[in-house]
Amino acid sequence: MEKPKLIINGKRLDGRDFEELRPIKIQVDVLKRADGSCYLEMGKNKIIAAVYGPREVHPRHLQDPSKAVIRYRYNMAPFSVEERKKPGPDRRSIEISKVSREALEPVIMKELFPRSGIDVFVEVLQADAGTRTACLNAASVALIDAGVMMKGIITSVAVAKVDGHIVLDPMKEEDFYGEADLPVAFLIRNDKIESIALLQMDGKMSVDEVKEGIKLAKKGAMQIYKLQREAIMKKYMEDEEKEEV
Amino acid sequence: MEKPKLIINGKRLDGRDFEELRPIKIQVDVLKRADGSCYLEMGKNKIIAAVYGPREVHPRHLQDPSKAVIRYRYNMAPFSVEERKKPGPDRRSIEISKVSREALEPVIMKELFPRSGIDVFVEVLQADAGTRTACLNAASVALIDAGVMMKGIITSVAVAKVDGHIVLDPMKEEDFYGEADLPVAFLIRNDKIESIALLQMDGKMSVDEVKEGIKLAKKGAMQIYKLQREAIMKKYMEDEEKEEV
Amino acid sequence: MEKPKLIINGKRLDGRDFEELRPIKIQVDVLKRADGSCYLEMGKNKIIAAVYGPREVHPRHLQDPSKAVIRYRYNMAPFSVEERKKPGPDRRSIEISKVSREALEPVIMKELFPRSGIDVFVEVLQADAGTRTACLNAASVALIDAGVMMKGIITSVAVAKVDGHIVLDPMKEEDFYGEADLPVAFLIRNDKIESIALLQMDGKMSVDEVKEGIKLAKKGAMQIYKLQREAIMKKYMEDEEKEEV
Amino acid sequence: MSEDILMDIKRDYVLSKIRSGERIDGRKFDEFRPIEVKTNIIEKAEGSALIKLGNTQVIVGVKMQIGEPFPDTPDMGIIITNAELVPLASPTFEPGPPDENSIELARVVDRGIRESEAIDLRKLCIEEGEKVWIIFIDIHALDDDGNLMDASSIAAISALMNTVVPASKFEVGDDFNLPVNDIPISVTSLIVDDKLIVDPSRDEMSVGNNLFTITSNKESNIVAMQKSGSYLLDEEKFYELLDLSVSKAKEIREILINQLKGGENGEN
Amino acid sequence: MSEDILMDIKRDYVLSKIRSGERIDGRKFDEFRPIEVKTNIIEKAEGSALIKLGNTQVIVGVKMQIGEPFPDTPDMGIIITNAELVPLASPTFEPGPPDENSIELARVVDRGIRESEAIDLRKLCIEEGEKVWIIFIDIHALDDDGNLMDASSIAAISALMNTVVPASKFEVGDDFNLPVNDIPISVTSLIVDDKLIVDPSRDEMSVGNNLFTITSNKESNIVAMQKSGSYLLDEEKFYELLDLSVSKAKEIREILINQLKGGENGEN
Amino acid sequence: MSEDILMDIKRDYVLSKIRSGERIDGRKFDEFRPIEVKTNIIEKAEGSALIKLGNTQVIVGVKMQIGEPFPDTPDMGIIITNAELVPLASPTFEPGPPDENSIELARVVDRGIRESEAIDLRKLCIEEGEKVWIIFIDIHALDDDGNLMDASSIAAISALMNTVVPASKFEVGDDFNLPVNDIPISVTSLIVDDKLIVDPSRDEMSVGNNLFTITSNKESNIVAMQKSGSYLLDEEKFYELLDLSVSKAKEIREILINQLKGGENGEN
Repeated sequence: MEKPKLIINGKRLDGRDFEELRPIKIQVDVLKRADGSCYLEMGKNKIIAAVYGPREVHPRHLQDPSKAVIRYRYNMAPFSVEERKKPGPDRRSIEISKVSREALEPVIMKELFPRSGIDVFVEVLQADAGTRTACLNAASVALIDAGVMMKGIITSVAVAKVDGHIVLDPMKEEDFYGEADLPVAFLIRNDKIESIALLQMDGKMSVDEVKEGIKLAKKGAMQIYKLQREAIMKKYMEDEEKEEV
Repeated sequence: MEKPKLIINGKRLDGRDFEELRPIKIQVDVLKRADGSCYLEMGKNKIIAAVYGPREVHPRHLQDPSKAVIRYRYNMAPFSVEERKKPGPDRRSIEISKVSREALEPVIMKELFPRSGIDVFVEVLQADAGTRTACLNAASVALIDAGVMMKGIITSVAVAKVDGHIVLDPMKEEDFYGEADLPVAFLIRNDKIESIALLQMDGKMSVDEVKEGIKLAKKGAMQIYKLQREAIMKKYMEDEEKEEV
Repeated sequence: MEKPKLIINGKRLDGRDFEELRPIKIQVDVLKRADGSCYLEMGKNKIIAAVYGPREVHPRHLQDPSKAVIRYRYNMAPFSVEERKKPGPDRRSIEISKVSREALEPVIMKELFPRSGIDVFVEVLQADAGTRTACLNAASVALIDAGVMMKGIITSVAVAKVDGHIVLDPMKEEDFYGEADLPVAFLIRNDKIESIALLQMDGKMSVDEVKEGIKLAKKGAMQIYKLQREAIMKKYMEDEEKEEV
Repeated sequence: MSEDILMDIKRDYVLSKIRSGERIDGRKFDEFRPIEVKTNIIEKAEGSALIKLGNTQVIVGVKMQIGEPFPDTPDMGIIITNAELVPLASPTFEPGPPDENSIELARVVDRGIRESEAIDLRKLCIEEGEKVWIIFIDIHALDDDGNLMDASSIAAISALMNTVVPASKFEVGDDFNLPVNDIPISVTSLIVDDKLIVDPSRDEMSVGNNLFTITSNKESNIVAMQKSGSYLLDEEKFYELLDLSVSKAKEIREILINQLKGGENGEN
Repeated sequence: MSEDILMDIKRDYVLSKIRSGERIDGRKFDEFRPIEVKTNIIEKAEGSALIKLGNTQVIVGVKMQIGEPFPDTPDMGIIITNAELVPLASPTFEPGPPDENSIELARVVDRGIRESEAIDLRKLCIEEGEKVWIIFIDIHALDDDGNLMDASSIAAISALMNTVVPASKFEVGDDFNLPVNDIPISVTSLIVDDKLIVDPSRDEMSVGNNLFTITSNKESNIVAMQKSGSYLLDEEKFYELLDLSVSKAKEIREILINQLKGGENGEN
Repeated sequence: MSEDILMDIKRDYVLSKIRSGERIDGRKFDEFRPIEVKTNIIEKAEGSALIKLGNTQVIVGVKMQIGEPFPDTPDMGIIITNAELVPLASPTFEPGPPDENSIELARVVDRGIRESEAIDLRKLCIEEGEKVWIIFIDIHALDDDGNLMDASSIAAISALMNTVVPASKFEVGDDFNLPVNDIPISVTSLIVDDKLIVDPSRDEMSVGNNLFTITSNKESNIVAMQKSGSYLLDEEKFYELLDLSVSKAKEIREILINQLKGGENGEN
């Protein structure tokens, strides 16, 4: 497979500028059974996230007497990718679930819910690069929808190095043929990026390029953060309206 | 594979009439370790059933404080079919085990044995269509042999639509090439069919054909019921004789 | 594959006499985390054994209120054999783990540690016939290193029938092409072989050849026993020296 | 404990309503919840559908691959149906391999499609005995507010009706629409005392799991049946179920056809 | 608790009997329970046998398939032996994948057959390096009243001796009888103090699991041995076991040959 | 209970040391433990290395097999990296299939090798689209005294640098040294308050699992990064980590090259 040119006339294959996100759509409270939920599209990625809890943990020996136990399950639907994926967790999903859980754990106020469990389940209905970041964005909104107390909101986006350029939010071709992929998640509090909650990278980048990438990711995250807030506000306002009626 | 003619001169391939069962052989109390057991042949099907319990349930969190927990395990021996079957439960056995357990659960007087377990294990030693019905017949006798209190006896048989005719107790060729298969199990009490405990169907039948099938199944079930009773009585009488000696 | 001649001019393919062991190297206390450990080479076999315990057993229902529970896990590294072995236990490792555990259980003074567990983990880093005996020799030393009280020491070696001769400690070619393989483990107490702790055999041998084999194995075991003792003494003396400093 | 008490109260409420001829959500005994189907929502799948049956949501994706036929049907394509009751969809679902409930769900949906001969499997033979199309029907539960069975059946046939066989991608000819000849519709009822309640919601199922599913085809033939749940069923009640299910299936089939026609113009 | 007490009483009774030179069922120390073998009871299998050893019952089915040989034995058929200790056979067996006991059982039976060269595997080569017969020996325990090991060994060799290789079905020539050259017989003893008790029953095994199995062939060569159980064995006692096992094996082999001859005339 | 108290005391001790600018074993914050590498210790593997990083010990074996390439890279060899955290290596490791920690370990090591293009995979193509070399890198932990990640990375690249492709054994030409073009070095740091502690020991990790791994290649490009552990990281601290990791990697690469040169003369 010959590597195609990924940047043509200063534009990316899907017409985006280097610092441009893919279209994002966020809907809150899309599931009835879950305590909180969110549907999110980020380019062709289609993600649904549900939160259950705080609730009792079974069996009991898995409980933590000092705080809530967080589970995070990233799962791909068999039909979400070009070639049908065998159902069930593979090594990639297990790693993604681990680093995603570790991004949320220090943000959720676990100490408020001793002996209980908070479960975050995220299903990738369609995948097109950047699923782990899209999932975290959805999970974060679902957690707020569930009323789980958090120190802020987690917002996540990837940057990539593509034909020598640092670009925001790579789509599939850029992920596959690009020189490097750097997904990152931030804790945002009071409209300000406070710290890094997830960071992975594979590919090849200089130290300066990494630093440039982080700056670009921060820009992207702030935009996503606004959309997350809007989606939550919209639902909140709808609820208010209903109550008034 | 060309579909063969299944009805020739008003007779079935094995010479049976439409409303005729295959030869049935039932033996009670064939195993020493089990609390109750039964060996049953129905045509070429060879089935052995064992009942253990009421007995303690481990681990304890599986106990039900208000009634006995029923397990039913339908299992095919690797050598029971033309092509060797990989040992262990497959999706088909898991479904059969579920619907069979659900046929027995409302009949067993579970409330008499709180916190205990009653296990019904059925092994298909040779399979030739209708194993799930043959297994339930054997299981039912084994339960009685084990002295488990029941509201009646479960008797099961399939009917099929074959070359346009509704026939009783289909054998392998009829099951494979026929138009429809309808296994059903009845609760029989005081020599009377009281209700339906299991019913599944796949194939194609009109509503009237289904109704006709149920009537035929009832006829077949009453015959099987008599053989179940006989087998139990025979064993009971032998036990009596022994005691007299 | 043509069977090669295994005995040439009264010598074995690697130049050994019939009653000669392969070179053995034993090192005690090679791991920091384990409570006891041993590295052992026996010909090309490279074995590492670790002992953990007596320690608490989880979950609790696996505890035995009257004695320690012994686990033994024989495991081959994927790179230990010619063709890469899939990680995880196969049927062969499960059987070897069972008979090895059963060799150690009557020797470990389990009654001294009620409710606790003693775990013996043995990794085959390189395999070249006789791994189960080499592993038991290493495990035995690791148990002593861990300070687990035992009635004596377990020493193990195989004999084989090769081109009509009974030989000690067969290597790979002899194991593969030879007529029979007879691994055995002895309990040695007060410098004397007291009894048989493990014995398996496959191949073809007369009763007299088996008896001859056992006698030969005893000779081999006494030599190995001396090396086990030496290795333990060496470590003990080093510890003494350290303390004096 | 308090949860158990809540469950008891809910069950009593549902029961008393039903006994007085009503359902807690105001539906008639033989009334389905509103059905809403969106097709082709997963571009990467060869066919897909998202169904809402009241609050119950299921998505089905269809993927097509080329493989070897079964030795006893060398000239026929293969259907493989799988259901994942992912823990996202219900507080009672646990991660792990399919349990008896998801296996039963997949197998009953599969039988409806297979036995109605909805798919012309002979048209999915590429090279007899060598190469046929394999249809993977993956049922993915999203929100289990009761009656996943019928929701899954409807989603599955909807996805199949919108499936394009990607022949050009595999270089075995031109793409074509999956040949779908029938629309099997399953109707699941809850049996409460001597009442039959179609399309039970999760709250209604608090009174018990006494379910019966009957799938019929466009000619009102029965193609699949499944008693599901630990209960005994009266013979006459079963005949009632048969008639009820066939007549409801007709109605649902009409609704579905209308929805899918409407859906042809766009994603929503 | 009361069950434990019962077990203790049983164990004490068995022990006191043995110490006074008797067995609870009246057998001599070196006496097997009655053996009854029925062959060809599973028509769908290429070979089969049901054995009763006292109340212990085991069924073995043999299935033949065609497959690739192992690279290091390109001209030899393949034996695969598997044992299922299904929960039907004993209150102590649990459903699930084979545990260490069923693996040991299958492997010791397998070694007896393999190492005695009972089957002429070279005659099972169809095309060197390409196609050979695979023999699946499936041991299915039905009633475990002690000594499943010997019951399984006898059932396995009996089934093999009655196996017809279905060459015509696979279109590789005419059917032929599986070439069986030897009858390996395993003898399992229970070691109690310094006593050797052959063919222990389940009740006798309440005194402990100190078992030893020795399999010998028709020329009284040893072909497989297995110490099984957590105990220490005296060297002299082992030599006693050797002699005892070889002589008992001869006896059992005679009984088996006679039974199988008798069985040729009919199923029973 | 008393174990928990011991853990608390240890943690407090480690913390107080670090806060006063010291480490419990006397190292500087940016100091690795002594590294010792032995290669070619497993003759049956195509390449192998045992590393000691302080008391942490890891062995890596490389096996080469021939297989089919992935469809999207028909002219490239394949790397498969697997890590077994066997229970021998730590009281906290349990037998069983790989858990999230061993999967993460294997995948991060794999990424370092893969993304640095240390192995020239095109030279491992035997026949385009048909046959390529598969490299199995098996990481086997022996003693986990902290920082298995860096120990495994070093062991893996050391084993690869000493791997001979066994072409003659598979009859596809002459044996040749695996073409290794780079030496990726991972540097793992523990973040404690605002301090960065490289190569943390197990005792140091009692203060928490706040780890960050940065792998760089010989040109000091970053090839893999992984935040591991439930914590939040300051952006500035991350930039510090970048610079620290690159400069430490250079140092370790020198040490490793020297050790491997020394090792060429003999096993030890």
